[in-house]
Amino acid sequence: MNQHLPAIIVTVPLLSAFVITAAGWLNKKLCFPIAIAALGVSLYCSISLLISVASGKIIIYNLGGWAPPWGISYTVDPLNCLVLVAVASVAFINIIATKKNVEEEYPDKIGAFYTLYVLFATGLIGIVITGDAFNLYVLLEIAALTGYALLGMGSRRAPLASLNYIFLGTIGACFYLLGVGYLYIATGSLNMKDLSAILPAIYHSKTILFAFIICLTGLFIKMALFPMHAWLPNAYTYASSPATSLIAPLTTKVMVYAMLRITLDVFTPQYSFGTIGISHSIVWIAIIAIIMGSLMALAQRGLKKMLSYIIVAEVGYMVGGLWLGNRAGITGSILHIINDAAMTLCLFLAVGNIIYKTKTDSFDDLKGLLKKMPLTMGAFILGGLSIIGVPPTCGFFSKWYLISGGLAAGHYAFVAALLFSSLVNVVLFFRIIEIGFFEPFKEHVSGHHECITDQIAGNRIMIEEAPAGMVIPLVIVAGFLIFLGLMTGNIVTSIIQFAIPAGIS
Amino acid sequence: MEDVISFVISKYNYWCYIVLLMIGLYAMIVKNNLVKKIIGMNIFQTAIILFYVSISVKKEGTLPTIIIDPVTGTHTARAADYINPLPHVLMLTAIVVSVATLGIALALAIKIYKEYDTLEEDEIFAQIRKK
Amino acid sequence: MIWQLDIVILTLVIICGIGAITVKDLLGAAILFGAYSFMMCLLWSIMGAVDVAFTEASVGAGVSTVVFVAAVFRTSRRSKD
Amino acid sequence: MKIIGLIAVFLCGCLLVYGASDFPGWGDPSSPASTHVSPYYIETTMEFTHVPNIVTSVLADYRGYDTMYETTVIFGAGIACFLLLRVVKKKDPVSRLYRHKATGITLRIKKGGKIPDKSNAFERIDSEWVPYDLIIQISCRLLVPLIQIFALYVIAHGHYSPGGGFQGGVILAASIILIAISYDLRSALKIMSERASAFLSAIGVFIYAGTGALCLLLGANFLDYAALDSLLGSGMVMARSHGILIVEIGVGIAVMAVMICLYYNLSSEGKQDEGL
Repeated sequence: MNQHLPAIIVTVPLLSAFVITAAGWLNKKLCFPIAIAALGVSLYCSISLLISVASGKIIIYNLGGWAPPWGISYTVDPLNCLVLVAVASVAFINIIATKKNVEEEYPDKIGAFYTLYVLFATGLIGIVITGDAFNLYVLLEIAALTGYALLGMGSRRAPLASLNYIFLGTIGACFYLLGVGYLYIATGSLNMKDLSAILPAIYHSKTILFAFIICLTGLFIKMALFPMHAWLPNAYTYASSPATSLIAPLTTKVMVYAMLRITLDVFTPQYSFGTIGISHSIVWIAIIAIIMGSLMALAQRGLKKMLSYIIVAEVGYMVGGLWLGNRAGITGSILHIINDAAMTLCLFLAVGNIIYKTKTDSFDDLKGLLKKMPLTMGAFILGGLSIIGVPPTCGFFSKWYLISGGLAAGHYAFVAALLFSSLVNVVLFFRIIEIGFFEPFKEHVSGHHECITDQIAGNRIMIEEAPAGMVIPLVIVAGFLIFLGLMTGNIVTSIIQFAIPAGIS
Repeated sequence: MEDVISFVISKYNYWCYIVLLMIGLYAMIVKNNLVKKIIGMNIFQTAIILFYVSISVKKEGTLPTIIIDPVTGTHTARAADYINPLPHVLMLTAIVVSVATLGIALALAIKIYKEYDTLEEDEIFAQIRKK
Repeated sequence: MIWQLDIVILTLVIICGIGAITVKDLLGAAILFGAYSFMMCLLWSIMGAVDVAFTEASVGAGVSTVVFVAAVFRTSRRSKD
Repeated sequence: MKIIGLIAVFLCGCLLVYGASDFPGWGDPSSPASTHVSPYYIETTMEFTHVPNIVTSVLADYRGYDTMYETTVIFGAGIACFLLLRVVKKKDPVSRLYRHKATGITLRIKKGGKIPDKSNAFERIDSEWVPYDLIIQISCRLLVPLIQIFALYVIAHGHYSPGGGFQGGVILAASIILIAISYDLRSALKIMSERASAFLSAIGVFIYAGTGALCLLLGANFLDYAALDSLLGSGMVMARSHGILIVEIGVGIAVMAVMICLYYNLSSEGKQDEGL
């Protein structure tokens, strides 16, 4: 069975989605166990794949028994295994952590929710593992369509934000499809390995140049790089928390992974970073993205929206790191995919718990929350420290690689933007800690008497944590941030090192 | 001059796909009504399908179904005789994706209409700002 | 294939496409979109993509139009642009 | 805004035209697209799958994995529409209309009022009701079986002529939608309930993915229908052909159910009470 792992990792969640639909109509209690079992199998498979490809082995699996380039084949290498583990574990942890929340938000539609949840995870896992350019498009659409539906349920403004996401997401996906069409018209192949073998002979062609640019534009829209980020903040802010904490950590990162695959594997790094000479301008776009994302995060008064803008800035980190075009930068970029998935999961789960208890996420209602929900706020602060980049949390290490990549490439503006964004993040998170920690000064408006009762009440703030089922996974994720940080050396030497093509110094 | 004309005529399908693509994109960017935007999105998607189908054409090629000789029951499969089937397969998938997107987009539009009682984007934004 | 027919249908496709996004009545736009899909399907069958044309005829011109009409019926026919 | 949009779109178009100028000539049989991968399909389809329609064999076998996800996309759309629109709570509408069949008198039952006894003398009607048109109803009723037979033909004959599971499924769905339009939504719901359509959509895709998983269990790669030989006992080539038929049937069922589900939810705003 071991050689079939690449098929099982996607098939089991896919098949479970149909079973969940049926279970939703028969017995709603069955939906959750089936979903969690399927995602658990997926996680197990991804980890055993990671173990078997560590040290640079490559597994090729031909679906339908047809050899590439005629059939569709999976190529499992260290890079996509690493991302696979991240995707599978985020989906797995999130489904446990949000169980209570889902039951309250979608009392009648649990079956439909979990079906879409599992399909979304399947789509992302498929994007990561596939070795076929067109198959990637189909899976992109599965992940996107289920994402639209999940994000469309929520507050009053959610449907409009989600419709906006549909328009931009469709433009992005269609541009990607068009780029694949350009590649197909010039080469006649769709398989990524085959493409990379054919392409170098025809790099002078204008069609190839346009294929590259159109593909990248599509992926940039999908990953919300700065000028194309308009869909992201609203869509994530107004959706319900279980959907946000699934989609926010994963979508943008998987798109960054797809960009890595296109620039490093389908095209050669020499072509992407050298021949066509756009790498410098893309790094500048990334710099603008980092600065604008941080500044806009500073202007927000709600937790979810602030985090959404932080994601916009983080996308700038990863894109910039890749297009620096040197080993340290790309290492930082890949490492940041994993770390950012973990950090955003931690932050969004914490915000989910806060919203679950207080029903709001605006800054004004965070007062005294550090005493009321110590574990949740502790995890939130740890996530914040990681976003800022305080050692030994994982955020520090990827930022370290990114900065050293920037220095090695002589791109000091990028380094400055990273430092600026860290500074802004310090302001952002310490502002929240201040609000949450210090008791608000009561204004003496309505007389002395009331003030005393207020103070008494203030001293007796009870610990009102969210249910244990929500807090324990959150604490585990928070602990994982530090664990990831300590494991950085191992991850880099035994996995990421093999993921970067040999030609890059 | 004749070169230019023959150049334009030889690829007129590709120019048409670009025109349709731009019509769709224009509707999605500029139009104010949500259903209009959704129509634009569909035109955008069909334009790309037209592009792919144009790739598959071969002059002197016939439909991609192997012709079996009715008398002998044998067949000759020479690649140049048949139209390239691969883009057709890909585009069947793309059509399905477009109808799926259409369904979800219209469901969201109905939900929006229930909430705001209008489909015009500026009126919706005015209502949001008022709150 | 006959290139004159091809040109005529291509023109009709573009006209229907422009019409679908310019008419003020959304029901009319939905029907024009159906016509657009049908012209597109003719175009593809001329190019020899019969399977794609068949799908487009049943999905684009058929179900999509019905779904559009249903949605317009449930919302409003009015459009400012 | 309009002018900026127009200029942006125009510039984008010019860029694309510039990019397209390098394309190989239109319809050129020696372009890379026609010579690299696709000849293999044309030359081997009879040998490996015994399916003359190359599009079907590529769709369901060579690139069957894509098609599985294509069906999943449709399935996901159906579920998404259900999640977004369906109003599950049974809220009585403010008033319901009943019509006495013999006399044509319409009763308006206020909220909480009692529904007329089930003597079949009354029938429920929509709030926007038009008198029955005999010609439309009878002709639609006559058309429905013809449409369904044609749909089954399209599914079954996809090996030899244009068509297949997807087109056939849509046509099958069209027959039910025709009833929903010419009568009303409730008549269609009696023929195909919402529950049935949800189950059928899941079962349809399950047939597809399950066939793939069955091949996996039989020891071959995922979706390698040749493995079905040990069950069907008809040789590797015919096993592929039969495998294609099985998955096409699955696609047909799933697409039919999802299209009906989409129409039900969109035309009734998720209440599944009054349709178009």
